[in-house]
Amino acid sequence: MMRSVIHQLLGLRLSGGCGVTLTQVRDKGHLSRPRLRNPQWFLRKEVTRYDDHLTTENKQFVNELGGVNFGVPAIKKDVQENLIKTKDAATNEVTWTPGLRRCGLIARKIGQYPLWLKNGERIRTTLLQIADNHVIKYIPPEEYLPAQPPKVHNLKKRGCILVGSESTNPALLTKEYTGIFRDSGVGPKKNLARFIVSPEAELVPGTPLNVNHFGVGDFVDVRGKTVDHGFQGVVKRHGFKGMPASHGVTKTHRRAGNIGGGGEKGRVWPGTKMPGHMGNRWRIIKGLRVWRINTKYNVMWVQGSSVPGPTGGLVYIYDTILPLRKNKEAPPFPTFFGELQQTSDDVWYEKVHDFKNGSITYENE
Amino acid sequence: MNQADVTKLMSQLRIAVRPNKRNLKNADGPEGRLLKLRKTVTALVKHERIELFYNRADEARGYAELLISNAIRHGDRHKATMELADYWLLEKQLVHKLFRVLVPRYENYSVSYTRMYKAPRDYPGIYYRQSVLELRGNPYPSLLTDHSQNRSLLHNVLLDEARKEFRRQKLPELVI
Amino acid sequence: MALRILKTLRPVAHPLATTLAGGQRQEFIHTTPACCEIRKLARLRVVDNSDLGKRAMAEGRPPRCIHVYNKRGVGLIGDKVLVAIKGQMKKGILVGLKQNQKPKQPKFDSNNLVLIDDNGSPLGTRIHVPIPTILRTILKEKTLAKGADYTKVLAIASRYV
Amino acid sequence: MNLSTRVMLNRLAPQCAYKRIVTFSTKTAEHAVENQEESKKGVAPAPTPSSPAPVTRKPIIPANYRFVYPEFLPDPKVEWRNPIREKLERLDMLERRKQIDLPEFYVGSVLAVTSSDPHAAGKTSRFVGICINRDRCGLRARFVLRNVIDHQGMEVVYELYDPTIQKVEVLRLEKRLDDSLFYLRDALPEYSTFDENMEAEPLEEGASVPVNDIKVVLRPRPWLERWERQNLRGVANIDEYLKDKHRLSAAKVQKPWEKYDMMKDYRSSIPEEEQTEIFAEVHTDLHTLELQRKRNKRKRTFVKPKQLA
Repeated sequence: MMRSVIHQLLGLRLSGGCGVTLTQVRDKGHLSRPRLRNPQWFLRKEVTRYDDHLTTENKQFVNELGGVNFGVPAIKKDVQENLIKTKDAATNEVTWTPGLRRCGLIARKIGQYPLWLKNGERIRTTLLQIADNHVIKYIPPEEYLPAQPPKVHNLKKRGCILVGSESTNPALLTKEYTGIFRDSGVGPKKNLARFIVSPEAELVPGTPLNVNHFGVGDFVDVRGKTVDHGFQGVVKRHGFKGMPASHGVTKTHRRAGNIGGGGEKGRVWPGTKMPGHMGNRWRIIKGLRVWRINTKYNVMWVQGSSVPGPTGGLVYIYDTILPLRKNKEAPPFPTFFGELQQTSDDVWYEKVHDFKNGSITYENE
Repeated sequence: MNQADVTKLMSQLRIAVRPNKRNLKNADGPEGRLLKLRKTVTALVKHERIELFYNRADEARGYAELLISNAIRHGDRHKATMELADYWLLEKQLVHKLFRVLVPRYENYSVSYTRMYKAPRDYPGIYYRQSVLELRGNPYPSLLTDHSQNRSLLHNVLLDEARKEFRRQKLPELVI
Repeated sequence: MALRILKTLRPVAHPLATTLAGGQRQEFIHTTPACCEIRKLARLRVVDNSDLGKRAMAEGRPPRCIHVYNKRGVGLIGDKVLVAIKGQMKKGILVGLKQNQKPKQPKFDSNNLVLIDDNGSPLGTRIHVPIPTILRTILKEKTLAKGADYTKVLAIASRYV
Repeated sequence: MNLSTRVMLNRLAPQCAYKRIVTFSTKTAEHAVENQEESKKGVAPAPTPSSPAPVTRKPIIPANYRFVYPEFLPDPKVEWRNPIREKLERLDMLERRKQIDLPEFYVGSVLAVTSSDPHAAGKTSRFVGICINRDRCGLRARFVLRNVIDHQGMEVVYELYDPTIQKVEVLRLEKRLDDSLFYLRDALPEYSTFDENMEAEPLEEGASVPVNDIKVVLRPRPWLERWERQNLRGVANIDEYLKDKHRLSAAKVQKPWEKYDMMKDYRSSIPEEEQTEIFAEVHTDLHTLELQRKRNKRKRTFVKPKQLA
């Protein structure tokens, strides 16, 4: 919290060169702020969903009018042809180099189930469904000046792509929100996300992104909000051992115990593990391998069951930044433009056992 | 990912079911909770419209719906259903009402058997959410203003015109 | 299911036990089932035909594990343990555990032990109880790692499951 | 009951924080698939949920499908339910079932499982035993086999859809009085001793699965679990080792009201409409597999000549 206060002070971009005197924020006022609660008789504003009493034909008419623009792929009819950047029509054909950063995807974590490797080993996989992603906008590097700049390497030389997923009925959205999608040729979307990309990986608004953006066997980073556990104690939040349940221990079994040293260290160090809100924080899991891809339902199987967030939660998938697991050969750059083949057989990584093959046997060596 | 219980077969409820139950803090524990809900279900079947706190109404609604759907599925010759009805309806004449009045009423319903509204919180009184729980097809006057005549509302009139205009434009395309 | 009930050892004052054991010596009757996890003072069952083990089991004084040679302190299948048996300290290898195992690996109703001496050669000549096949790889790996030859235990096994 | 006029008539559908799960249909969610197909045909994608393509007449599902294939029903926990993940899992299960024949078996049937084992000498290992438990669902479905070999009781957990399993044979198809037979661990060894090379007992074609109402004799205490509290039906001498204090504490723990707790049953099971939908989806494949199995079985029994005494 204190860091963000300083950031805001630094972030004040005053016109002209006049220097900004940095005022040191000393006290942690935000910790001792009184928790105000309304008196019991206070009438809270009731949130009512106004039913505007449309007749059924009118309701169908409004949905039908709006329907032209939503539903997958939510692309306005007249804008579709010239928007989708087909492979050959790409003007500046850019070859991929290892340093380039590609666009990411928005996915839903729809569940987990086990797969088996060819050597009989059982692995846990998480299913991520990429629900009709479309590029909404591309902001070149010089125009991209976010209020809170994300912690990304050499941000100055990188543009930003706005991606939207899961198109919705525009009748349910506010005018301002649907305004974002007006010039992108894409119907309004439920979720939006920004991906910092290098300028060569620019994408025209309206290009659909699907699961073939990542190849099978590649490594991805998955970012999401962890499951919200609410206010938790130290035993659950930090894995403290707590104290014994008997042998004369009075009134402290799951408490934190000692929180600091003596003498000049007789204070509470910043970062001391204490009870507090657990979960609902952004976390990123790096280097998960993609074991299998299903193009019909746009689903990818990702290694492990540690993808942050509950089932049905939203996650963002990026190419991995781990040096050893980065893409060696060229991925579909800037994204996969071919036609999504609708056959329902999946693309498996060669190490994974496809259920269509026979049982696994071992040869006597 | 444990195994679903296959011994019991129930028909789908047409209401939104909360993922886990409410404990309705009760001195005698789960048995006291069920007794409290039995009284609510009995009152609901007896009076067909009751006003009470939201949590208790929502829990009782699930049980009432299941009781009626079991009564419809199995009829009154089924031993287990009779035990259920006997347990859940404290006043025994309501068991006859359940099988003679409610079952024929809801036999070929495709919607939920009960309806629940949010009543306003009384002020200045206890601030808990109030609700009205009622059986469908009850004899009382409806709680909602009827909107059958909303065709004459302004936005409906305008939308009608817009629709006709839109159809007129679309007509040549359909014809070609 | 893994009931870790503390082992209570009560000298017998119970008429039933004396008739059961039939001996006039002091008898021990255990009021808890075999432990589901091998740690210190866990009772084990010797399954080879070494005379030391046979005599210990016959007397109703099973060997007790006093140390587990792994960093965890909980014995898994194929681990070497130090046991106190008839007043002596002997080493042994766990060949069957009551602990829940991974799929396809058998779990047993008793914690079975094969007595070995220091350089890994078993005291008995035959194991009269089936042992899991995964022991073949585990003991081979241990032999390479530790240098002492544990594969002799595999040689005296009568049956693999 | 005078309803005071204070009831403001703000018409609100039953407001619940939870999405109105009216029919949790396993048809894939509209926005994922239907539209892609429709977009391919270039039709304006106005997904009218009410009139999907005319569904061919639903095949009639045998009533016992939910007992024979319990793992096809997903976990009823609402937070984990997702139609697409379940559909993909079912497709994988069907693919796997096409490779090896997973027969119909229940808790209490005697099975022989041959699985490929990298540690064994002949790279495969065969285990015969009575199935004492069957749990979990989907690709995680497991069952436990128990047998006593050389006077040593042992149990092995197998995963039904593990690709290293070569063959599963049902040597004796029968049911028992209880759902799980964990008390065999505390019973006399002869109740869980089954000979390795025991012959498969053929069951005539249309007969229903026999229920073996054997009553097992338990060993004296100490037991592994408090069997007296689980009101088991397949145990003979449970009272022999019970003292009054055990009966009192068992009585104190009983929950007679749970018999009437309908919502608890509803939340732990899959409703009938969903079950018929799920089984309608997999019925055609499972039916062909069953016919195939019957053909193989008939061929097999004919080939082996019986040695006449």
